Amino acid sequence: MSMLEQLTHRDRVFDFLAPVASPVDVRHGPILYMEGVNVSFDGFKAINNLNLTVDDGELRCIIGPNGAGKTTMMDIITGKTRPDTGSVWFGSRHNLLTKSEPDIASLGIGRKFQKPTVFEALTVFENLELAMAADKRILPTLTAIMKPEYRDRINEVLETIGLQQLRDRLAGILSHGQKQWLEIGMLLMQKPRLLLVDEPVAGMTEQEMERTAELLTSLAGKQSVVVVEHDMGFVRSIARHVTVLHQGSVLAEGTMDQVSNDPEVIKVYLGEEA
Amino acid sequence: MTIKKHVKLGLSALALSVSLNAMAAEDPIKVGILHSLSGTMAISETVLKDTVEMLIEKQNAEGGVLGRQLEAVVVDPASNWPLFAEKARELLAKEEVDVIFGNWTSVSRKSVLPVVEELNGLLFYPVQYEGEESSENVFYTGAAPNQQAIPAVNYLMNEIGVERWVLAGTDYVYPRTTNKILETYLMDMGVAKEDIMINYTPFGHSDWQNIVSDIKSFGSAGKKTAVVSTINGDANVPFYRELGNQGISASDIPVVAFSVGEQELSGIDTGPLVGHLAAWNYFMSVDSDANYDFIDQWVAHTGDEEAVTNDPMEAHYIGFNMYVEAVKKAGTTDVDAVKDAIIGVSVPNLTGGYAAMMPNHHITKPVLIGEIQDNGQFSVVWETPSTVAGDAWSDYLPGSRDLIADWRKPLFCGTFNTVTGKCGASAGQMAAEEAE
Amino acid sequence: MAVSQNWLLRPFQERSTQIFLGVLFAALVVVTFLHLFMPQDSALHVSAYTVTLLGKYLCYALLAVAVDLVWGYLGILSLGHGAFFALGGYAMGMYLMRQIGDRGTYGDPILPDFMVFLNWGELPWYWLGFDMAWFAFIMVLLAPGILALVFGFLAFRSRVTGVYLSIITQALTFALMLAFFRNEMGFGGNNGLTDFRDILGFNLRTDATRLGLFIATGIALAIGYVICRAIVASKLGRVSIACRDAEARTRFLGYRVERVQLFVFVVSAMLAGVAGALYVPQVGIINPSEFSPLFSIEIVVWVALGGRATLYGAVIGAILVNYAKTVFTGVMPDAWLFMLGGLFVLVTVFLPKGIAGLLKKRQKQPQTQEATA
Amino acid sequence: MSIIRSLTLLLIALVSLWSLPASAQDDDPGKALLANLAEAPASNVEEAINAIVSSGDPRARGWLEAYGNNRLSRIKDTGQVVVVLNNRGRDWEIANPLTGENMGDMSRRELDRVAINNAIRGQLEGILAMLDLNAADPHVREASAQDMMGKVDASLVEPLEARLELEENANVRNRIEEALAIYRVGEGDIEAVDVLAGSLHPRARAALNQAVRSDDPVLAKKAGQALGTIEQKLKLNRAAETLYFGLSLGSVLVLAAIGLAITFGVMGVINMAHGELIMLGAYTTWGMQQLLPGQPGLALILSIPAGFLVAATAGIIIERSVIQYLKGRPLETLLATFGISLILQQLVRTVISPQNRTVVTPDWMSGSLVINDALSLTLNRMYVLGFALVVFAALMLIMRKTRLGLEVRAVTQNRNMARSMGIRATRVDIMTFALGSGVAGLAGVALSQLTNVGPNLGQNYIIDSFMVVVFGGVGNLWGTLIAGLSLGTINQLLEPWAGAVLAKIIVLVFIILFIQKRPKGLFPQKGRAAEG
Repeated sequence: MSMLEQLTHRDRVFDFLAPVASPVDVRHGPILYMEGVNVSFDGFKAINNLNLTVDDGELRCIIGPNGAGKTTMMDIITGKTRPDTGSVWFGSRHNLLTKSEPDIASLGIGRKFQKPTVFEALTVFENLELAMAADKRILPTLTAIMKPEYRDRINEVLETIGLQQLRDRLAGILSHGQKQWLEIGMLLMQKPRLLLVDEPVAGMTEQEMERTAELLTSLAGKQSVVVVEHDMGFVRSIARHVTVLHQGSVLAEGTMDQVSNDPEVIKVYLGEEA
Repeated sequence: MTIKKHVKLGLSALALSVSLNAMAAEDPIKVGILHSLSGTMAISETVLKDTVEMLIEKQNAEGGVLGRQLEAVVVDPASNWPLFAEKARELLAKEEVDVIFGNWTSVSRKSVLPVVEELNGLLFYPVQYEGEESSENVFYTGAAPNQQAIPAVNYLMNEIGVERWVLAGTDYVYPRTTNKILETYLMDMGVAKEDIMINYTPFGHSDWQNIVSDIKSFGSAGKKTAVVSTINGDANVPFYRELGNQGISASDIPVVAFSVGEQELSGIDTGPLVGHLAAWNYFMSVDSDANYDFIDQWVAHTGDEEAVTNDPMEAHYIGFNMYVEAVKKAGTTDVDAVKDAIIGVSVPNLTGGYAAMMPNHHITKPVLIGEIQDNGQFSVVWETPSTVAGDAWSDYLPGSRDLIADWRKPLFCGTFNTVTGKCGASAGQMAAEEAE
Repeated sequence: MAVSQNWLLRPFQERSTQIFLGVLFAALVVVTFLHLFMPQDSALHVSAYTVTLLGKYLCYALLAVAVDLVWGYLGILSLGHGAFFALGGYAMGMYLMRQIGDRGTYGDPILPDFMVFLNWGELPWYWLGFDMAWFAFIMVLLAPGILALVFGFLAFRSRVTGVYLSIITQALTFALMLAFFRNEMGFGGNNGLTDFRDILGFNLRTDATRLGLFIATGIALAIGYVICRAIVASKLGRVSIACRDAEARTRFLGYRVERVQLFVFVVSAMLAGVAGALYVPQVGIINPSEFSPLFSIEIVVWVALGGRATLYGAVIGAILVNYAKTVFTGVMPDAWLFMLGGLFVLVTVFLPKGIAGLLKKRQKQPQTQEATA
Repeated sequence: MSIIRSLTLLLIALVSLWSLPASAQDDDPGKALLANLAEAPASNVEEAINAIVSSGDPRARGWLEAYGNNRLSRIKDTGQVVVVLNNRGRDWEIANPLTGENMGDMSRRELDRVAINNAIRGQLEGILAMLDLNAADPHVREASAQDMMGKVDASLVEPLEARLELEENANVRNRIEEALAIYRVGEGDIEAVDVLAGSLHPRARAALNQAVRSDDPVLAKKAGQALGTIEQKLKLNRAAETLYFGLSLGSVLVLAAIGLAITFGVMGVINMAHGELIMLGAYTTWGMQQLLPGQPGLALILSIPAGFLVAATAGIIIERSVIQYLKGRPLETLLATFGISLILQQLVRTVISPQNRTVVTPDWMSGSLVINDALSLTLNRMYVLGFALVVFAALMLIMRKTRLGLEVRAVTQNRNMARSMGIRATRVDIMTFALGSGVAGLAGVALSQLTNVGPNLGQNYIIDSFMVVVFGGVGNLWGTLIAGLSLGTINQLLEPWAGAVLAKIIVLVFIILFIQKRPKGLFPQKGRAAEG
């Protein structure tokens, strides 16, 4: 059925006609475009007619109470969850709904999970090596060798995330904050066009938070960054543009000041706390 | 072991006058027992191990053989077929046993066969089997199809007037071959093809509802119907239960089984089965003094008043005594000498007659048909007027019709083709050539 | 440490592999020497019986290595590897059956004995070609390989993982066991294939052939070990571990997890097939009980005992358990299942990393000191 | 056994009642009659039986019954004919058939059984049935008339017709008429075909089938038509029967799997020793029957709590000694419990016996519920089906309505959270595992009525159990129920045309493919927790 729908949609390019790893085309607008997206689990509407656009090079913060659908939204973008209806486009060329997770990742969307997920049985260095942008098919991976330029690149990132000392230790022994950093480092290795960062500062100290804020803002411009965060202080320190999600759809959008004065938003947040 | 051998060498060098027998008295005769004590076959085979141990004990109490004591070497092939071959090799090559009593399933025998032939051992195989085999090194003390299946069918046909046949079996080689033989035999006797129903089930089949219901409707076609069952071991209990529950009594559709003995019945409530049949060469209920003595001995050995005996136990009893006689006759435990000596040896069986070893390494047996009783025993309702000699190669299979086995010189062949007058290159023949 | 650029040569630079290969080849040489040159009644003589027994252990060891590759490094607990082992065995068995030629009981030049007496008119199509050694040897790899490919493709594509995967691998081998038990299948039913004579023109019933097979198995184990090591030491090996520990994360890094799984699974199945093919001529029989789910579980237990995700641990586990089995079934046949069962329980509870874990713990201490220094 | 035994006892009671003039034994005509029977060569047995029947001796029935049950023996030395009361073991308890006096034990060696075979037994049954036709209870009469079907011969026609005249009960009349008609169709009577036209009794069908082959074209045609209508009815019955078979097999699968659905599905323990827990339940039934000889029914009922307790205790021991140390390592529980299963099997082999044990089916569970002549539902399976449903309902109740159920669900969903709320997770683990194991024990009690009770019992069900749980969806009891029943039904539907082996293979392949389609089974657990 859905096949048929796809074929009859005039505004879609057939998948097989689209160049496989074509660069993201942002000449005609945003880098991420979501429209009319709906998802429900067992009758519970997790995402309800969500519309969202993110511009190229933008740093966007997404906030919202628990159960607002933030993580589900990321799942949709990265291909983990398929929406019931709606469309999700990466640039103007790639329909994300037809692609698998690895495809989406190779298109240039990187994701950091809410719970830091690193490969604990591998060393810090190896974690970054696996994340590195490279030919990720089977045989090339099997015969891959560690070229000096790769090593340099990994070392560079190690320095950025401050884990040079621990490069040969197993990721499993890292502290929570260090894991967060490692995961951000893995994102950097991927050289994505769009970074999806889910609660990057949970469990970080004040200092670490500052550095994270610094890093994320420095990335913006070259890459687009979407940050989901609970910590209002942190959001305030980095945000230029904020979207508030509530019950699966956008409640408000604007600068931090605009949003925090929005009566609806106040109601939702205060109502939550009351 | 090596030290023993050195001592042996030294002794024989020193005292040439000492007779071989006296010297050998130092060493017991080693009897290998190759029966599964664990795994699925343990249920049947454990008692056979105990039987051989009992026979050895008794023989030793009577002074052993040739003045030498017998010693059991027990190994556990764990119902694992490759392990059977390995253990056989262990017995022959490492333990250097003089004879092996063992195996139950056909596949285990097939697995062991090349080893026994290669290492020139002696194997006594105590279970009824499909025939189509005769090895220089194996003695088949269980029934061949012509000692069980065919007389049973004759009984049903002539005494009960059965005209319609269900051949039900577990899907492995013994039922397949037996049913093939029976099918040919029945058709030779003028039974129409549509009056024969053949059904195979997997090992341990436990849900018989459909099949029993099929048998029931097959049996309502107006002709006297009987089931010839080659259903193996474990699957029998649920099969008989289902028969009983679906109300099929022995007077409606009798079932004659070739693999159900006292041992199997001891796991079944036989109340509803009274009158169903089994064909064997021995029943525990046989009225003979040899049998009563054997049962007394067995009860004493196991310490279990309820212990039952069965046909393969009798086969070991016969096989063991034949071996003892053959060793006495040959005056040595040397394998080739015993092989030569054993042909023609005749020992009492437990049914009041004698069993003789034929040149094809099968023995003569009476065929008994028994009805199941409510006490888990069979009562004999019919028996062959005289003993029947086991036929290694069936007359009812196309490939083997012309084959005979005769391990006496000069023929000395397990697959002699009476039409071409040549000896097929069987395994035993090859081994013999190599040995020479 | 200069890491070799060639992925296949990399293992030879690892100390563990060097030790493993050293020990293995030393064992091969010693056994061969003791078998050939020691007099029969010397205490040091290794009999043909022992050689075959050792050959069997080595087959099991290779099988265990194959299982460890998928379980240890990929996190796929296959309870159906016995199926691949048995398929390899059957491919070899079919070749050996055809080699019997007209020396069978019925003297039929083409049909194996069991077909003759069950009245098969002609050779079924899937038996064609097995009279040629090269074809049979290719099938040893292809038969399990294709099964693994099809099964793995379906399973990994639909992301069947964890316990579910384990259970359906069990269903696979169980279904195959039932199928091969059927006499209509044309694989000899319960009796399987047996009574083999020659392999590549060598008489299987001579000690020289046995020794040859033992050495061949040792070499196959060495090659299999090196292949597995090479995969594990490559970037693909690290991706496998990544799949094992965090499948979703690996996907978001752009790796096609299902293809990684499929590749490793197929390699492992082929290795299992080779192990089966070498096993059959040494034990002299192949029968559907090799498909039994219990056997497959037992393989996993060897690996667990030896130590998961080490490869050499799998070898140690396989040899140890089977040696114990040989000893106990001889020494105390009534009690050996208690020993075996008790061993499994004790190892899983008290030695979660297996024997290899014990070895490693010893090594680790100096290493960590180095690292901190 | 018990039927026969009670019959024998009854017989002895009757015998002693009737044989008042016991003093004059030597002149007792019974003695000669019995001796005649015992010594008759095979060809004269019938005559000897007839002599007994026509003697009009009130003890005749008892003698014939004893004879039919293989209980008549001759003392070798004296030639005296005796009734064997207990024929187990080497010494048999015997009694005097003339006086009913117990003569104590006698060695088997001294006794010679009076031979009987199926042919004679068939005749005896006919004679006994004939005697029963005069019984007061119409059910007995009906049963005996039914026994007569197909056994009527020329000599019985007249007495039967006479009986028919007297008979008032319609059911009994119908039966007698059918029995007579079967005989008459055999004799070529065309009218009699009409009587049989509606009958579903296999003997009636057998008679018609024979008539179809008869030389008389009219008879053959009519019989053919009658058969046609019967076949139509049979088809329907056959379908109902297959459905019943399917549900019955399904209920066995459900019973075997439901305990696993708890230990594996809810707790995540891959319990390979599950089959052995079932086995323990079955052995408990056997043990109970040994403790209460002669009362298999009571023993069976007592086995239900006992089997539960034994298996649950074993479960607790397993949980405490092994599984608690393997928290969060589900695949390793597989290995450890596999070891436990080996130990338990060998334990039973060593302690009890490697042989199967006899578990007696109580009278009220044997036989079948007769819907009509073509459709009868076997009672033991019906009880098992009902038992499975009851166990399932009880489990649902425990999981849904009790505090334990709530705690179990809480602990499985979020262990730490549950702990912090004051639930003692360790205790819940023990209880859950004990519950799952206990239910396995219950399955064993039920299975003891269907299959072998032996050391391998568990192995035969473990794989099927896992398939059912996985097919239904791990952690979902309803899923297990639906999966078990549907797999059973599919299997039985396939069996008639695919054969037993192929049907099983097809079901397995079906499960494999189904799991590809729905990787989490029929009823997957949804939501975030399930992703874990």
